[in-house]
Amino acid sequence: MTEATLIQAVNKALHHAMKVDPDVLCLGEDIGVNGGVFRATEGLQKEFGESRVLDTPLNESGIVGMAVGMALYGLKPVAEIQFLDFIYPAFDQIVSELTKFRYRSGGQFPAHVVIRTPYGGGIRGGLYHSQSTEQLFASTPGIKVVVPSTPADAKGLLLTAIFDEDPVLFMEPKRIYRTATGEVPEGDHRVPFGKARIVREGSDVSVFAYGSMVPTAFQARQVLEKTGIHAELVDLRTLVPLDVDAVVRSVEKTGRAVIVHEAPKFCGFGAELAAILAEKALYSLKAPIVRVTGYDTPFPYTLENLYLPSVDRIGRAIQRTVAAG
Amino acid sequence: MTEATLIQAVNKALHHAMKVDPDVLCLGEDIGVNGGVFRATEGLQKEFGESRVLDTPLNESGIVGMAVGMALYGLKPVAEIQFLDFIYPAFDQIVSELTKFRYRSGGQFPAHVVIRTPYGGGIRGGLYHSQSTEQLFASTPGIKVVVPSTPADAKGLLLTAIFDEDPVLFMEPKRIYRTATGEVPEGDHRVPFGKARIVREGSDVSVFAYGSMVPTAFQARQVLEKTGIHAELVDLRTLVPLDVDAVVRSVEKTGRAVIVHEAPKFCGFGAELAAILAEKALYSLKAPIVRVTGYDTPFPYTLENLYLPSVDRIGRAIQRTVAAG
Amino acid sequence: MSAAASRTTTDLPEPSLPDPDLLKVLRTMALARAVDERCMNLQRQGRLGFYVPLEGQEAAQVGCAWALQPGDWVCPAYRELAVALTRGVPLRDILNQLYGNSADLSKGRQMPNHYGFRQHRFLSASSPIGTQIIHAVGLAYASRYKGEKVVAVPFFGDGATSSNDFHSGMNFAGVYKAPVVFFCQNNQWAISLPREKQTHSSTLAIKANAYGFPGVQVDGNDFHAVYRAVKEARARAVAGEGPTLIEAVTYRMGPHSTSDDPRRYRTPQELATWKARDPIERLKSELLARGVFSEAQFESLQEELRSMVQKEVQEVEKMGPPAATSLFDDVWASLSPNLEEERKEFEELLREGVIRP
Amino acid sequence: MSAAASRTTTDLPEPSLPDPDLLKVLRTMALARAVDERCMNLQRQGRLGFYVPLEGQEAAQVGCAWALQPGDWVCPAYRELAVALTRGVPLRDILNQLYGNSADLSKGRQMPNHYGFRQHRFLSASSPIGTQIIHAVGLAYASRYKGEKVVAVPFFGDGATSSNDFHSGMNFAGVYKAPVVFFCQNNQWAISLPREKQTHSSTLAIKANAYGFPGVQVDGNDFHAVYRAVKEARARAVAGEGPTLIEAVTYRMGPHSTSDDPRRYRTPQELATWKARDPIERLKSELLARGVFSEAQFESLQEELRSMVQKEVQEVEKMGPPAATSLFDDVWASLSPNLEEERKEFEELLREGVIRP
Ligand SMILES: Cc1ncc(C[n+]2csc(CCOP(=O)(O)OP(=O)(O)O)c2C)c(N)n1
Ligand SMILES: Cc1ncc(C[n+]2csc(CCOP(=O)(O)OP(=O)(O)O)c2C)c(N)n1
Ligand SMILES: [Mg+2]
Ligand SMILES: [Mg+2]
Repeated sequence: MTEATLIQAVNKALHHAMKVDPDVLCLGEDIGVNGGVFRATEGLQKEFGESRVLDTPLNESGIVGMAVGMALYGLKPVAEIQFLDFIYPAFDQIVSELTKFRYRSGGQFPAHVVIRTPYGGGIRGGLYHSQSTEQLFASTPGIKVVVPSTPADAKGLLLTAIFDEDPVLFMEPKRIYRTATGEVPEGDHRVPFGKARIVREGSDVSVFAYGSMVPTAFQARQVLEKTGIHAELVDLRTLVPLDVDAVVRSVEKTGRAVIVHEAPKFCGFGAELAAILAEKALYSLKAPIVRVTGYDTPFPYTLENLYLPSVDRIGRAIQRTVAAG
Repeated sequence: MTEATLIQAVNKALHHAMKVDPDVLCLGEDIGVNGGVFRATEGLQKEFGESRVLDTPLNESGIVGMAVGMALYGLKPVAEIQFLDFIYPAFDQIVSELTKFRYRSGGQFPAHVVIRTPYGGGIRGGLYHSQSTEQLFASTPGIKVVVPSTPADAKGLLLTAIFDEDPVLFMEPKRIYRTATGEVPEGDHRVPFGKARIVREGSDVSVFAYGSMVPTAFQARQVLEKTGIHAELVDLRTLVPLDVDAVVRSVEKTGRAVIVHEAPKFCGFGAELAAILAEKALYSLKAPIVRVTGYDTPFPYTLENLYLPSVDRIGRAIQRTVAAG
Repeated sequence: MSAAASRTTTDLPEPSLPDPDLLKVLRTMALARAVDERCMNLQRQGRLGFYVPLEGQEAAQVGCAWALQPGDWVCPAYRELAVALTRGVPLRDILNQLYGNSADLSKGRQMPNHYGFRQHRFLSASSPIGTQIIHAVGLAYASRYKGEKVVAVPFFGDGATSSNDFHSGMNFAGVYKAPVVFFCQNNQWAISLPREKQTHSSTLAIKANAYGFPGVQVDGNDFHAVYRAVKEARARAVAGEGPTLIEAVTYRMGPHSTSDDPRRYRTPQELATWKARDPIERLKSELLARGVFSEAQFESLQEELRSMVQKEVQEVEKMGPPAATSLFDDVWASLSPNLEEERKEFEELLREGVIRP
Repeated sequence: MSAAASRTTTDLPEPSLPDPDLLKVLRTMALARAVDERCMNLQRQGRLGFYVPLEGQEAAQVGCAWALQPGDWVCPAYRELAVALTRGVPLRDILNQLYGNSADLSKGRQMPNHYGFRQHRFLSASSPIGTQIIHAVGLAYASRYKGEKVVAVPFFGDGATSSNDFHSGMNFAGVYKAPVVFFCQNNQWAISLPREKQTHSSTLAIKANAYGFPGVQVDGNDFHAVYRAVKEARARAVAGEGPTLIEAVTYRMGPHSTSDDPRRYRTPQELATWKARDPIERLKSELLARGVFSEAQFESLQEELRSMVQKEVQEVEKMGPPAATSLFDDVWASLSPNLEEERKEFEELLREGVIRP
């Protein structure tokens, strides 16, 4: 165990995977000499060489497409997309190729690629360095969607991703890259997919969050605890596969649900959570399901703090939900 | 009024718009001499010339990007994407450019483009000629998403789209291109956005559908009517803007909801409808909200009839929902 | 003296292969033609859902595939029937895919012609144009990384040169000196768009300039020319000298697919011009001229192939569709909890007769 | 005789413009430099969130923009400060955008440097690389369609030549003979990736071959060379002769942005080599050599510009942020019912103090 930040944990996972398995390669823009614009790949090229840590030309379709080719061979490529906002040139390769190769070939050609990418707001990155668009990927069958919120999970989930057999989108909450710190197990630490983490138990309301919204929702929960509201905070960890049991069980217990994410509300991931509850836990629900999310607009620059779900905004929603029924 | 098929109605709308407004241009693959692979643009190049009906090279990013440029100038381009399945190379131009130009420029540079594209299954098109991925667009602020289900709506909604000021994705249900027939008003027929159509009133359950699922759901409804179940069938017509009032009002009346779409269930558009109801009509709900959708897999070829929501499958879901509570 | 009259053996092309091999080449081309003809008919009779013919492109495809080694990777588009045959893919496997039946290696998941054969390093085709081009770069890179001396060959059309992944594939291959042979069949049309409206470049081969490696234009209806060009490009690639773009100039004699009507956009004259350059006729007359075999032998070969195809089709048509629940396989390496639930519900619907296979 | 010793007026470049104009050119370049220096400092002091410097690229940018007409469309990336200044965009408007304040024409929606000025036909920049290249083709096509004799000019870097939209933009422009001047500033780096790892082509200009129109490489630190090349390309374009690709070879003297540390990936030697080719020094010494003005005059010009920038910054820093509810504007032409509801809730949160601007 050593103390590390979330970004250091990512680096540790990559380092470990490359060390134990020569079939693990990294590719992406500025990941080599520069170590990645956030330094996630710091030191890797020096240690493992240019043939295993590839600085690529500026083309995301190329990055993912080449990774697909490597994976079809049988390698385990880890592609970095510099910001989630820049993944769209690769969208065709992801939704038409990566997620469909195994299916369309009747299982003959699995393509296991991990795509790592920083996402989310709170760093004054404006329209194109702040977006959360997990719903685009979670709604596409064939790719797992993983969002860690702690350093230990970042390492454990990334190692699980790299040694999984399916494509994985690994979304890194850049806003807490350096503020989230904690103990990280050494070596081959794995955190299984599809198991949510109950951050704190509670009896009055279930709060569902993931990634950088977990610490924010946690603060809101802690503030309310003092007022006698006991919220159960659930960190989903993996959106696909989703721990449906944990979600349903929690609401069966509390009877209320508040869903938090940075992405816009309309058709966001929170909609699926609400739909699952409206199907599987309807009779447990005492109050309307509330979503605290980014607004249904593009991401702003100057006013980003007004846009993002804040401790106060989440707190108010929890209070109201508990008061509602 | 003349009788027409849905595809003919599309053609009529394009023809009318081009005739009354020289700023309307069409561009896309095989839309000129060939009149489009489904013949939606039949005759247009002959009548309006090559400078207004452009056969483009094989690049969807180019098609949409060029249309954006034309729109920034002030023209009203109508881009055709041959199949929705081939829109992904243009995804970056849509989600990063088209939908964000007005916002990011503080209103200085609106870009009004209509993207027409056939979508959906039922034509034995397999994995890449059958998909329904409306959720990808509906979850992106800045683009309206329109799905007609009748010839009159196809014409009326397309004309509204072309003379609207915002970007529009116009999804054409190719499965019923030629089977949906009906009276189509002549001339400048417009159908407003954001107004759902109550296909049939009913008191026992609300069925929400759009596009090619409307006739299927209608059949299911009709069959059940004979058994004494009165389902209210709501054709959403436009997913963005969504007629939230109509959705909520219907469920307040019936107390039950069945949502139908071809797209996979997980994070599909149905999730948003369920979430809206779980927030705004929770206390009216007598039974869990049920979604009848494509399965959470890629679209198959041989087995497509087992994959797509059928009259029987929808009927069973309605029955069960009514029986449930 | 007319050209025809002057024809002597010395005017014949320098054969690229010994005659017994050329006979095999011709047989493969004729087999592809026989399958093509049969399938076009089956589709018209409503027995096959859809078909993409390759008529006219046999020399390009067989010429290229003949120059490859078993370890090389083929990254096809949807028109590469003759490539699959040259690779030794059993006709039965191909037909099973066309029918999407229970024996289809791809489990009936894709439209006809979108086959894939792992055993032959023949990738599973997708419809989106151009995407396989960059996969080839990844495969080539990976193979070299693992010490294999092989190449990857993306097959694509003139239309595909406009695609995004043509650009990224060519550029990445240039940068990494990846052992790739980019094989473009310029068949003059991308559905209804003629080559000259697809791009304003003088040739397609010249596009290699933009990426810093050689581009070669060859007569795609001349088996020897194609074979030699690919062989040379392959040798360069495995020697570490980098990729090559080959433009094989040929012609799509049939419609784009059975859904297409080319009379809407091209002239009978154009068709006639290219008919006169038929690649099978060309190799055949060369072999006839050299006396390697006779017209009668060729006719009986055709007969043999046609009846073989006929028999195979009969066998294949006996197969039923894939099992209903196979719908849920291969989305993931193993069934997800989510799909497990959906599958359970599906099985219930099957039992109830709500869903009928 | 050394090169330096041989320098006489006859060795000076043939001026592309009369001296009074060249003085204005130099002034614009110096102004851009002054803004650049000031903004880098403001960012270090924490007064500005982020900044993208253009130091070293002034001749390329001013040279290109000087050759354009007011009706021409500029489709910038994020580094085109000197282009905006040449177009006559008021410095105040630029600074307002950098600060994202209430006077920002873009309403504080974007990171610094991503400005847009409708009045100057200067498109609103986005971060995704290369996307503006194809917009230029649409603008050029539309302008010609409406009978305007103008061109559209996408500005982009060496890195952007790898993007999908470079490929589609170049290809579409070639096919439609669109009046576009593709202006690539090859500043040798794409963040940490050097030009030679971006693409294996010998030059970037040669990429025009792939699309059937001319590509020209010019010394991007030589104002005259750039100005002449763009002027000629513009003339060709409006005469209906089609597009041109211009590669201006220059250098990014500063970091990629204030978030970048170039010492991680490039050498001081390289920097020194290019420092010696400073485009402002170059034009200045030419004008000094011709006796058009004196070193002292240049120094007082710099003084004047710096204090002007200083004053403007002071004014701009007085402005507050945009109104909180402006968050909801401009998503749609008019507020959607959905956003109306969200805005109402937002206003309630503002009133309750849950959200604090
Ligand atoms: C991304 C994408 N856009 C459009 C299509 C529709 N489409 C199918 S084939 C084709 C033309 C392809 O032409 P070419 O690359 O020359 O290959 P050919 O069919 O001539 O062999 C088009 C436009 C597609 N399959 N994928
Ligand atoms: C699609 C996309 N991918 C990645 C990035 C991150 N990024 C920003 S600038 C840049 C390098 C651009 O290099 P170049 O085109 O040469 O322009 P320069 O910055 O040198 O002016 C990269 C990779 C981006 N903005 N957009
Ligand atoms: Mg072709
Ligand atoms: Mg650069």
